[in-house]
Amino acid sequence: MIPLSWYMVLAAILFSVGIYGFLVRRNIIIMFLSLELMLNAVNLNLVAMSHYLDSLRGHTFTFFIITVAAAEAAIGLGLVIVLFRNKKTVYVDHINELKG
Amino acid sequence: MTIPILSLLIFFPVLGGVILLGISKENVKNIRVVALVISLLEFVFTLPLWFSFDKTTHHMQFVERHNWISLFNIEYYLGLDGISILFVLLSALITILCVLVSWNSIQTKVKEFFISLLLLEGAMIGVFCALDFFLFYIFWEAMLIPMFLLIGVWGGPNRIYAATKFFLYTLVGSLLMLVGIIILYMKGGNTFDILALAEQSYPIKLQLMLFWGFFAAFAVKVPMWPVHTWLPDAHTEAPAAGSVVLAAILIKMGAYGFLRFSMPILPDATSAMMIPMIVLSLIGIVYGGIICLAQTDLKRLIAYSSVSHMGFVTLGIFALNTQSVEGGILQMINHGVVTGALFLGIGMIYERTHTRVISDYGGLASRMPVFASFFLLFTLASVGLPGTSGFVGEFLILLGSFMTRPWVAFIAASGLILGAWYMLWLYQRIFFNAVNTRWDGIKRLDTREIITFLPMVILVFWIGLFPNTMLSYMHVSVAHLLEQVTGNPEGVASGVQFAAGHAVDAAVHGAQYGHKISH
Amino acid sequence: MPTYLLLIPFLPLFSFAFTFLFGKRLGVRSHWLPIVTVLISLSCSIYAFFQVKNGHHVNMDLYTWISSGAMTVSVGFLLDELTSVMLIVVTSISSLVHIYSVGYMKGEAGYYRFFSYLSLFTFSMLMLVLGNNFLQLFFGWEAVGLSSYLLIGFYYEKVSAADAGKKAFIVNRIGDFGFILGLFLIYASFGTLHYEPIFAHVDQIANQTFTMLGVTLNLPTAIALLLFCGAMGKSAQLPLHVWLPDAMEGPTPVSALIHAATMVTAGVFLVARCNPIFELSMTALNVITIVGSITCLFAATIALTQTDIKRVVAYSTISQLAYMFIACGVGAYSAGVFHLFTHAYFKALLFLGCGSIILAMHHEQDVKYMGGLKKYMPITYWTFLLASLSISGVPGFAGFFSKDEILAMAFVSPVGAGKFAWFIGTLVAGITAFYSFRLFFLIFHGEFRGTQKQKDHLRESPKVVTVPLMLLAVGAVGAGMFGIPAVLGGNANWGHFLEPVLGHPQVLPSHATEIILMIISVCAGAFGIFLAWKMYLKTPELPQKIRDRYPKFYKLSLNKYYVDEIYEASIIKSMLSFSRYVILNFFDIALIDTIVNGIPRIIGRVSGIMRKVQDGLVSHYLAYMGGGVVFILILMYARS
Amino acid sequence: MNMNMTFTMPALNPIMPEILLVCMAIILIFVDLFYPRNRELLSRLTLLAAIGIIALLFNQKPAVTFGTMFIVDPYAIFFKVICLLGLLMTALLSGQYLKVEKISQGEYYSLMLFSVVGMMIMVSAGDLIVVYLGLELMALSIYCLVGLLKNDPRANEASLKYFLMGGFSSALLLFGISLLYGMTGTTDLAGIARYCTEAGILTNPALLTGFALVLCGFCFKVGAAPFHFWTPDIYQGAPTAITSFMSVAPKAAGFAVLGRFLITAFPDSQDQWGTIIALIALLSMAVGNIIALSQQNIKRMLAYSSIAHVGYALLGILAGTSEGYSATMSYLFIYCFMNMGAFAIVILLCSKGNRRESLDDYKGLAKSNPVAALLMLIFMFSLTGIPPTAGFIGKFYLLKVALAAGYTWTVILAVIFSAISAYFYLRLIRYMYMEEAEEIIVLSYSPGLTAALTLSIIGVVGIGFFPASLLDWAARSLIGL
Amino acid sequence: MLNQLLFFYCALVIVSTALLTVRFKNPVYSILSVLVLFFHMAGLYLLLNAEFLAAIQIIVYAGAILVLYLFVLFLVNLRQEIKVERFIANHRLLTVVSLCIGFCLLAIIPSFKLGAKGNYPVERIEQLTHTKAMGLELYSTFILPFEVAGLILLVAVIGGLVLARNDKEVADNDVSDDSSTGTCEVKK
Repeated sequence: MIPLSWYMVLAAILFSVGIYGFLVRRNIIIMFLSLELMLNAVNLNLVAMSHYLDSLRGHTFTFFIITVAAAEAAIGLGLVIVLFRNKKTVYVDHINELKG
Repeated sequence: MTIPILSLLIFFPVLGGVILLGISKENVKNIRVVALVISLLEFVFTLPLWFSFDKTTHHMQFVERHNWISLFNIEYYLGLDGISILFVLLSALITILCVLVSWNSIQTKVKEFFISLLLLEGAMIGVFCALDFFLFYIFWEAMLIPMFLLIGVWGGPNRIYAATKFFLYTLVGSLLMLVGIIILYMKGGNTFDILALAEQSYPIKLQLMLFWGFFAAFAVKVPMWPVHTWLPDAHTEAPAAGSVVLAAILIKMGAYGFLRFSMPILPDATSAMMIPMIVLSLIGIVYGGIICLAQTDLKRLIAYSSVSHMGFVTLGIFALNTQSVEGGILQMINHGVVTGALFLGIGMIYERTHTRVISDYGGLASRMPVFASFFLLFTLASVGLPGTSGFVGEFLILLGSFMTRPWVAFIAASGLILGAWYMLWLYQRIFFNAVNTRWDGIKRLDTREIITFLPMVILVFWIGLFPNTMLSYMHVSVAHLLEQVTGNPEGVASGVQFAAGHAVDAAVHGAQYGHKISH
Repeated sequence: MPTYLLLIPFLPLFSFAFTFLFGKRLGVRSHWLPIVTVLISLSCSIYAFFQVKNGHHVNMDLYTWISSGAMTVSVGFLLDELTSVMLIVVTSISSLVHIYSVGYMKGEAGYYRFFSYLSLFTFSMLMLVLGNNFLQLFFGWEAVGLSSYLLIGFYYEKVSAADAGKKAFIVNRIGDFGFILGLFLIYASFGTLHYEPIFAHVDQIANQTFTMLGVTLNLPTAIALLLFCGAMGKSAQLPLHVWLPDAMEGPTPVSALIHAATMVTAGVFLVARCNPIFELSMTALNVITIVGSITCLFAATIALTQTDIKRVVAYSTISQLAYMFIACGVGAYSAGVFHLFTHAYFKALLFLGCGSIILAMHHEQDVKYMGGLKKYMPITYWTFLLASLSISGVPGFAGFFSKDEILAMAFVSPVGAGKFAWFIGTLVAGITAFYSFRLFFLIFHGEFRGTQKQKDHLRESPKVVTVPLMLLAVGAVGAGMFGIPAVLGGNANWGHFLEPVLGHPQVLPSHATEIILMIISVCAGAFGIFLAWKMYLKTPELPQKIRDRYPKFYKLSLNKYYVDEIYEASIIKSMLSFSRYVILNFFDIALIDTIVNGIPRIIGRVSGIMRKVQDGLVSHYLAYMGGGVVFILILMYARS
Repeated sequence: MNMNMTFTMPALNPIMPEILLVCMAIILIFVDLFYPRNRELLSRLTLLAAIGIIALLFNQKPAVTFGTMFIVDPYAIFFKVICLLGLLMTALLSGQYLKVEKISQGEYYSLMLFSVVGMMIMVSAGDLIVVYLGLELMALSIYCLVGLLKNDPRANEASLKYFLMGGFSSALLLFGISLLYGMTGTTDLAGIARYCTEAGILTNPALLTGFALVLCGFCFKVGAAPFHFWTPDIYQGAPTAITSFMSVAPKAAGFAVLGRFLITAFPDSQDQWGTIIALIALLSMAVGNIIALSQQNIKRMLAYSSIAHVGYALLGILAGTSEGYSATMSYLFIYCFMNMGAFAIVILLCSKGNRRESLDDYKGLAKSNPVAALLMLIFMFSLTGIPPTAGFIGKFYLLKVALAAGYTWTVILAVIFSAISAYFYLRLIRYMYMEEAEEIIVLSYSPGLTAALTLSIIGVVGIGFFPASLLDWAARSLIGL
Repeated sequence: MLNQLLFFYCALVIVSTALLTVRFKNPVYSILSVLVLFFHMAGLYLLLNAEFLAAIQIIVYAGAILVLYLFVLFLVNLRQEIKVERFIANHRLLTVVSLCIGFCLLAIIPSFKLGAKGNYPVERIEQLTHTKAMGLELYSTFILPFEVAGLILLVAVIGGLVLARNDKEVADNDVSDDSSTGTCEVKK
């Protein structure tokens, strides 16, 4: 039988990889992908836990998270398109007009 | 009290401000007249205080008390005792003179000017009347706003720096005090009632902490050395009226704060901090006196002289015996009158010459003899010539501090020499010596200006010759205060150590001698 | 309460107020009120004198001035022997000077101002002598200081005059510093400032001590010396004498009234008034005697070489005042007061004489340009001669009696410094005679050394000037009559009259010693006069020879021992630079204000740095946030 | 077995305001479709909705529905009122602003309504899932609102930055929730508290980590340091009306959730999070006040000041006492008025083609427009916390509770920081009153703007003089908890 | 045993693909590797017998969201992406930060204790089938979140519309038309 901790370790690693990508990549789309990685890590945690907790809460929560992820993707990508229209770029380090 | 006279005094000027708001800013004449009328009326309203005040009790009088913020049981709680009453009267009087002196000197934003002046008056009177610590703080801070504008909008070339310096300096102090107030509120049984707070006793560590908290606010206002540097700038840049209010009332509030809050509420800390406070005051006296010798700017010189004189005041307050404390209070009034008058005078000549540099003057005595005589009178009063108001206060303070610690008087008395030096030197450089031909055509005093001076002249002689008319208001309250602080209405025991406890048995009933002779 | 007593001070006060306020309109008529009022005061004073003589003393309070806790001081009057004498001196000389000024100040700008100030001075001086407590004494003390400040600086557009006035006030303040501390000590020991109870209990503070900052002092000595500081300031004793010569910048009548006859003697009056306290401290008495003696010699030697006539007289005043202090020091208070009395007249006479000469010379004061005025102004000549004889202690003149009494008392007194004082006194008697007659001869005899223009205008002064001279001459000659010592067949009324106040000197000289001492001092005087005659009439080139012989001494004396220069350099200059460079530039600007303005500046810097963190780069923001997360997590573990 | 349970209809009364608001939002979209020309109507309807809902809220009974997921208590109502006030004022301001900025999307108002719905759901959420969803609803709508000025690269940048950081923070939040869920087996706030105390795992590192991550998520939402980085950029870039909205409503909601999370879920571990909150608060004050000193753009300056004010508001939270929360609540209420007022002036100044967002544009305002200058003066002094303005009352209450909780040094530092803050508020006043105007600005007061200004000045001064009723209300709102 | 092997396989793939995703130069590759990752994630869900979620994972995530990404990626065609630097400047520092966070998250796992058991043991789920169980829960206990999720999607639709549509290009669209009228209204 697989202990819960394995799942949690996996989730933690996945989450930090996501953070890593989110921090270091300059392509916004890739950053979004990293964000999805993080969310997936969370989902994994939740599902695994609720499995071991004999409850469905985690599952349902995962379900909602996926929904929200979809919504976020829609809006985020919309923003990216607008950005591209304005500046012809999708690089995060090109948008530093506001600072100080 | 059938009519709430104190509320009337506080809010009538505010109302006046509102009335002024109504007048169109074009007809400046009316604005001035209305402002004058309002300030005069205000002064008239204060007169009942003077006459119907009961000198035989230390209890608060003309009390008004209503719930305000029941959640913290903050009250709208006003009242006067022998210590505060004189300041209320003085504030009302000074405001009239400020209106008069600003008559022509203020030409821009006249309406706003008089509005801020009246608001300031309301706040000042509020400070002296408030018996609820929270209420006091409200007035104390509210005062900053109009004063900040007075300096910053109508001030001299460097006004913005001065105004900001003044504001921040004071704000830092008062915020620290606020912390102290809140702590006191919680330790003192969730009340802001000053009298109730004074009833309890607090552990000495707490008292010391609070003492320094209050000190931050009051010492800055006084201003005590070394937190005095805002005063010269503020005075120098402020318009005449601003300087007058500043010198006459605002900086008194610091000392008043010590009397009203630090001493009765934190008696042990006060006694423990007596010597440090005295030392600071001494430094202030000497330092202020010496630094005046190096001043080249009229207003700066007077400002530094205020540092020195207020050093006397704080010295008197913290010497903690009857003579010194009463002297301190009287000296506050006197300094308000005299320095206020000096600033009035400076305002008047500045209006004519537009220079504050002392060396630009000279020989004015032959050009404006009347003015010269007035100014001489106030100079002498600030030097502390017997017969003028300046003497009585300083004498009592020195006597009192001598009784507390003889060496203190030795150092402080040197302030008298310095005072004579820089004031007479200043007078000589302005009014004596060869005439500076620039001022040949200088305008003499007109009636309005002479009228502006007269009340001050009267006060100078009145306080100088019949100080008892003022002192008699304080006796009971001061005795009560000292009893709260030292447990003895006479204040701390005499520090003059004779081989045999006292020099002569006459000393014990020496007082009776005085009385026997005088009746 | 006796009205006449109130009239004495308050009439001059009224005339001051009235003349000061309305004098401008009165113009040349503005001298009437002051003169009338001062004359009334004079008559009242004479009346008061006789009241006292008939034993009616007065000690009454007008009203309570200051009352705070146990401290109560009232404005009140004390009329006793000492007061009555002082009243006479003050009012009589004041009235003469008033009248004299009508002539002297004619056509001056601020004529009314002058007379109002004179009245103010008269009022203050009378308050000083009349007060029945120390605080009122102090009031008068400062008030006379004020009036002298105003009158010295009367020609305020002259920088030197304005300076002199200021100097006088400040130097006096230095004295008052001690005085007021003395008052505090008195209050601390007696619990009151009124004369009566103090002198009633004074014996109880004998060899009392009090401790300050661990130093234990003898109480009477401390009080006495502190009070004496005040006296030194007022009466221009070393080292606070510097203001008096400069005070000559004022109009001459002022010099006569304030800086010769009355105000400067206030110090002597103070010591005399407090004699019970001084009596308790041998130290104090010795100090007074020594200070007196030194000043006496010091001033006299300066007077030798001065050429400004008023300055010569001024220095002679200082040395004469020193005589009075010697008297007080050796416990012969009545002698001191006696000398005060006589000196008032002959010194006032000298000054007014100078004034009359200065009038004639059109405000030329340097003796170098005078000479041979005898034939132009006879009255001035004769009166001046009488005054000079009197000051030189020529037998029969007022100065003779008072001075010799002092010397005799000094010789026999138990005070240690007595003998020394006697020696100096006798020496100075000679010097005094010398410089007085030097002045006299230089002015009136020999050839006129001024310009032709001055010569044409030389003439005797008007009546209004000369009449007071003559009246004063009477005083200068006859004032001695009140105190002819027993040895010369007198009955020493003076001493007996003042005994209730000033007590009786412990030791009286035997007649023999007194005679001998007299002869010695007279010889000294005579020798002085002879020397003056020899040097300035007989062989006028002699002084130049001496000058060349002893240039150092000459310079020293001519430059007044450089005292002013020393003060200037050591105190004033250093104080001013201390104030500018140390206090203002270093402490106030460089230290405190740098901190005050520095804190905001530093915060501003920090802000500038911190805003760099907000560099607009999302990834960096995220990194910081991540850092924050880590930080918080670590904190959490720390607290778990 | 549990079929019958399945189809029991939960009580809808408690959630009625939210439902109505959603309906209104949808109505707005249709109105926008069918009456495209009628822009006024939209704002009117929004106002109507806001006022109506506020009225509705005031006579709502405390209740719990959807299991324990939706809680209506005075606490929630108080915060909902703040959010709706924010909505109300923004709606008032928007009329003029949209004209000037040529924002024509009809979705503007409906998105605002949706975000408010999200806030209201957050505020009364009793379950972390609902909290998360409400938060996302709010956040997504605001992302769109910020990016509404599509042709303005700055707005676009702002929205994108907000989106990225928001996504990051909610990821953290979710991970934290997952941990909490794993440790306690539930996401119900009350349940968490119950289990923690039963199992005695209050100091378990894993639990604390989860807690900390959730805390970070919320701190991001309220914009407390070190999660404040979005604030200045977004405030500056976003349309000013939205900025004003964001500076009040979402903050309030965030605080509501934070408060509920701490009170309901972790009441017993105050000594764990007290210090941390204190540090966060101090850091926020420091960052906000100090950086604001060197700002030249008013919106940016107000952004930093808002960070600082979050710091102050946190002083009430760290006490962990109900009095503390009521202090924070009343402060947020007051803050709504003074900040809205300030932004109203900013909007008032901005004109076609020239937004006048630089401080220099305020020079000599007192001469050309004394009224506007006076109002700004009062708002600035209120933000500084000078009596007799409302700002002082709020600050005083916060300091008091923090001291009562024994955080003396925190309070002293807070006081010093607020003294520093005086400097940049004063600077604006100096510009308005003591400098000479570079250009004479002619202002046009639209009725909506006038109303907003009147409302906020009444709030600032009125509460300044008569704070009693507000404070009592805030105190009463906590009796439920 | 088999489960464990399966887990290890999935875990391995997930981690490696995740790393690849964030390292790939070409975003298209990244997306594809994420696709792989999602599939294996679904596999894990199956291991945890959450078949419904597994399905959703594949349908929604892989099917919908990733495709959306791809579309956008091609919309903003970036040839130069291949050439330019992938990582923002000084990314090493940021790496450290992420490592720290990862460490923190891993460090606490040992002290993790499982919470209170719920009322859905595995066998009950199997008996109900996961889908039905989820359905029951969603429509009873989680009805409110469910509704809110709906709202979120609605907002997403509106927001996407608002953001994505280009006012200038489609002039005859009534929205843009009203926007233009809006502007002209402003003008007059």
